[in-house]
Amino acid sequence: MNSETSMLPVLIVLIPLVGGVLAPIIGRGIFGWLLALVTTGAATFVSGTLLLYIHAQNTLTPPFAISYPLGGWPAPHGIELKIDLLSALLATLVSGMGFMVTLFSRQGVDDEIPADRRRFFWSLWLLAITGLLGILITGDAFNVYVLLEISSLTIYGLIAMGRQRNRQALTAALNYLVLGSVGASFILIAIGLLYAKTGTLNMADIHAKLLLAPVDATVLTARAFLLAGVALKMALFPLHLWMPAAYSTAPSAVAALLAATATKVGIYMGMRFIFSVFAMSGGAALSDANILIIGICCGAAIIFGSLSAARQPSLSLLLAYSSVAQIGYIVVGMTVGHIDAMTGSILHMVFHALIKGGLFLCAGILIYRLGTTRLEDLAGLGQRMPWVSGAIVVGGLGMIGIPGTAGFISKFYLLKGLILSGHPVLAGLVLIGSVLAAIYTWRFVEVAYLRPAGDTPLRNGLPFEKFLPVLLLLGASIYLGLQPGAIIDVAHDAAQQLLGGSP
Amino acid sequence: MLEYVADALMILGGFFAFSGSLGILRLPDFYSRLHPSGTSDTLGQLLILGGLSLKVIFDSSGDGLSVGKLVAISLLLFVTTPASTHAISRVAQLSGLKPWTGADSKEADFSQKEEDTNE
Amino acid sequence: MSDPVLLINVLLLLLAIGAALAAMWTRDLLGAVMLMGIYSLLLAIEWANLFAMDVSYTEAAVGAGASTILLLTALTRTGTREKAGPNFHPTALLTVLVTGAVLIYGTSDLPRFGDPLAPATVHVAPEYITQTVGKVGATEATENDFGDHVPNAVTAVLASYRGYDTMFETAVIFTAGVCVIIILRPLAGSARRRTAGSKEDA
Amino acid sequence: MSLFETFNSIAFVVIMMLGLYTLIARQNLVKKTLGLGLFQTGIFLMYITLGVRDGGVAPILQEGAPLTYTNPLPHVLILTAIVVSLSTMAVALALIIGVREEYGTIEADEIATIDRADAEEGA
Amino acid sequence: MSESVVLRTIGGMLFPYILVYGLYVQMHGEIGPGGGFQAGVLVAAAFILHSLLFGKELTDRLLPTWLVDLSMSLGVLLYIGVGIVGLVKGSYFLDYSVLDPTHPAHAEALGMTLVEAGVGLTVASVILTMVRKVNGEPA
Repeated sequence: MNSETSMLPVLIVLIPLVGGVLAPIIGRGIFGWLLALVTTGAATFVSGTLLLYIHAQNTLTPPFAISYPLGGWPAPHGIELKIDLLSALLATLVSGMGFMVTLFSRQGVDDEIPADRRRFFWSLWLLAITGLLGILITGDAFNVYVLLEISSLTIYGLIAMGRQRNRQALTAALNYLVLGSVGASFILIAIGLLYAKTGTLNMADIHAKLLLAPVDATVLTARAFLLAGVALKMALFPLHLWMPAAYSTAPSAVAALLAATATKVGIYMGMRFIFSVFAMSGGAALSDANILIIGICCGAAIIFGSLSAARQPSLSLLLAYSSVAQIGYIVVGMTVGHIDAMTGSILHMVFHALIKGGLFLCAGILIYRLGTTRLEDLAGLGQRMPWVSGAIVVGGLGMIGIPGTAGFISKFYLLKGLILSGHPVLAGLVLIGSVLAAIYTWRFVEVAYLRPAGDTPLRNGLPFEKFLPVLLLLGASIYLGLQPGAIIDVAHDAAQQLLGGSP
Repeated sequence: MLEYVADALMILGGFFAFSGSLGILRLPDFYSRLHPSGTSDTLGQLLILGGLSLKVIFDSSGDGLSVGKLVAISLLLFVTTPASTHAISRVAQLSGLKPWTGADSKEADFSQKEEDTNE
Repeated sequence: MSDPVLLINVLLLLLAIGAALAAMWTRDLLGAVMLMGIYSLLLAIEWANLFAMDVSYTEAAVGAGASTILLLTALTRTGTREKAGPNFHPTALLTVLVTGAVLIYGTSDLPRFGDPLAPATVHVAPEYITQTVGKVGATEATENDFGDHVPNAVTAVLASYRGYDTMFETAVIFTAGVCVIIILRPLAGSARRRTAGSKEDA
Repeated sequence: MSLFETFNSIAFVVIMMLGLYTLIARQNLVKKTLGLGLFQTGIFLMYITLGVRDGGVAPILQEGAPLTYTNPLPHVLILTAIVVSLSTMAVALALIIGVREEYGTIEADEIATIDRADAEEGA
Repeated sequence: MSESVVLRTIGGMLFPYILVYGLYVQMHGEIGPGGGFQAGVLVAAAFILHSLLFGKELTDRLLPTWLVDLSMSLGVLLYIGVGIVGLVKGSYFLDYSVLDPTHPAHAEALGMTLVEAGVGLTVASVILTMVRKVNGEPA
């Protein structure tokens, strides 16, 4: 790596961190938004550059990953940043989504956050992105815990800001706080047990030591606690209870940011720990019993999430429950440890972030213009707000996985991987999930296009700067669905790197 | 010789601390329980610290800094323990807790928690 | 066992568990907070007993000091009485028993208490104590990373070897401060509540 | 003897489970927060126990003396974790005060009842 | 504000000593137990005691809210700033040895003192802010 790019890894977190700390000082008025826009934009640029660089290097000399020793201390003693293709891809995704949602949210924040607190809002906003990006690029197990707590604390605060609109935001934030802290504590226990067994906190070093040591009760317990903690964080089915309330009561910009990034980072943690730390000798990162349990959870997530989504009274809740189902797809793909399924999983993470982010932004526009996302109040939306409802339908089609949309590509890879690895039941569940997705998308279509227009007054016009991010995100999902070559290439290589630890 | 003086001081301090705790348990009401916690404990702490500083002085590895620290701690405790006892009893009085006069007893129920702030 | 560390260890832990049990049992929140303060103080002594001086210091300052102050201040705004209710909760008991059993199972293969050959003692820690790690790309290894300027190994690890963690630890406490400001500021105006559509997602 | 040496493992599990039980079983939000704090201190005990070494003294290096020292790394990690635990508690308390302002109660079951009533009213 | 003469006298007497002790813990962190975090809590405790004894108004005049808010950020910025010096001088982030190229070991100690000062500043102001806000004081 040449000298110009050598400081890029740490800049990914440093830029939003400095922005977040500066925001309370200089973030008054419009400057907070500008600061957030500039820092997320810069972070996107940096991580995008790294992604291109790593991808190029990886095709030359696979597997390629950047290691950055912080403070100049070598790896097991100091903390090391470790960026491989998956980290870079998701860092680009998270910072890019952060940029898009920031672009969207100037008026939304003006609308939903009192003026004297906006500079602190932007501070939390940027610190949340910092924490999420930090988790993606660190190579140290304990550092993951610290960064996880930064992102969690900021997210509790951000969700609680929804109190202006709905007092349930406070209880939602508190529930999330309790469950999230328990989850983080479980992760802390797992890290402690691993440390007791290996004497190190560096992920690569832990992995190397675990390969030498016999698998004993401590390691198994560590894995169980880690999976439980991560499942709480990523809202996998029986532990998803905090999520719908949090997503539907948070300020619209926050909901979009969370849906697009926070759970993805939870899933990344799962992938990283399972495949880069725990992968035992012989390639099987998870035992058959693990796969069975997680498979049941994912199947239940897909069925339950989709069915619940079809019964929700408002678009925000519908989208939140649909996220529960989508997380099921992503996790089921990563669990089986097959290269195609993993590719599908990574692709689905990216596509779902784009689509669900776009859809939550649409919900934000509805709140901005109608003041509500209740489905009854959306009657006849197709005539009243043709652009927005059109966008929602496009996003819904993407979630179903109609050929031509991005969702099709990722589901195709998921199905291929699941069948090739001998899990036809799980593949069947993915197909059923698509049908159910069609049902809840149809609910919106029916309300918006087949019912007479309601009389809820429209408050504002359609602001271009709000609709631009929606267009960009959903446009990107369509574009990637039609021209998927490059992204499949990256995802495939990333999956190979992730699984490559155990040949 | 001074070794034994130090030990004797610490044992005496332990005795005062113990009798203070016993007093907290056995005395009838809130205000009388403040006596052992305020006075007896202070004395016990001072004696133990004094014994410790004697030990440090006549121990070969002892140095002036440790003695200085022990003296500083003693001074601090000497000032703060009575002050906190004062604060507690004052608040109790302001919040309307009547002293026990022997007539009917059961009014000092919540006192148990209050003493603990003295620690 | 003749080792006084172990004996005091057991005594202190028993006292601490007793304090914790009382704090969890009582329905008086003020009393519970006070008992938690005592519990923290006992833990602080326990950390000192296990030679974790910095942790002991922090526990005394934070657990017994700062968090007790915060809790007491908060109680003035939330009320100090807990509603009476059943103490027995079958779901909770089941969860706790399962989690506890898994944890006990997990600790069965841990290295012995105080084992000088435990991985945690032999792998990375010795270089922290001798303070000889050597920077990446340094031309020659120095005798001692800090030239004997930093005898406290905990501070050395905290601020230098793992300085990145500590930077984010500072950021965490900063975040908490901002969160408290943003959540607790007096709300603007009287129009804050129940504007149009406020119940939509109920 | 063996009990003395495994006592810490049992004690930390007991403390953690005590906290977890309170967290789930009690309805009062402040009490839940206390339970969460207790749960986290159990983990601290586990970490500090990992650092103990026979005959080791506090990791404050003394010149000349060939001492064995306890492992400083768990101490560092727990310092960080204590800060995190304080931060979590502060945010939780802020949220609880907000809940008290909005709902007039801090009992989780009563809040759930109010929310359900709100939902029916809104539906 | 406390009415009691005893408490105000003793508290007023202790206040400067608590501050000095906090600074001692801050500075002494590399030699003995202690460091920025503990010192921050102590300093915050001193000011909380001050406001309990002499009233919020006086403490607010001593430490206005804007100043506390500012130092919250400044502490973290100091930490990051020390790290960025390493980056700017062509080494790694948080590499303190570049602070004094002629004597790297000395520079490490200097860097640690600086970052600990940042930690102390942030912790003190955040804890003070938390208690003020939880106590219901306006920003």
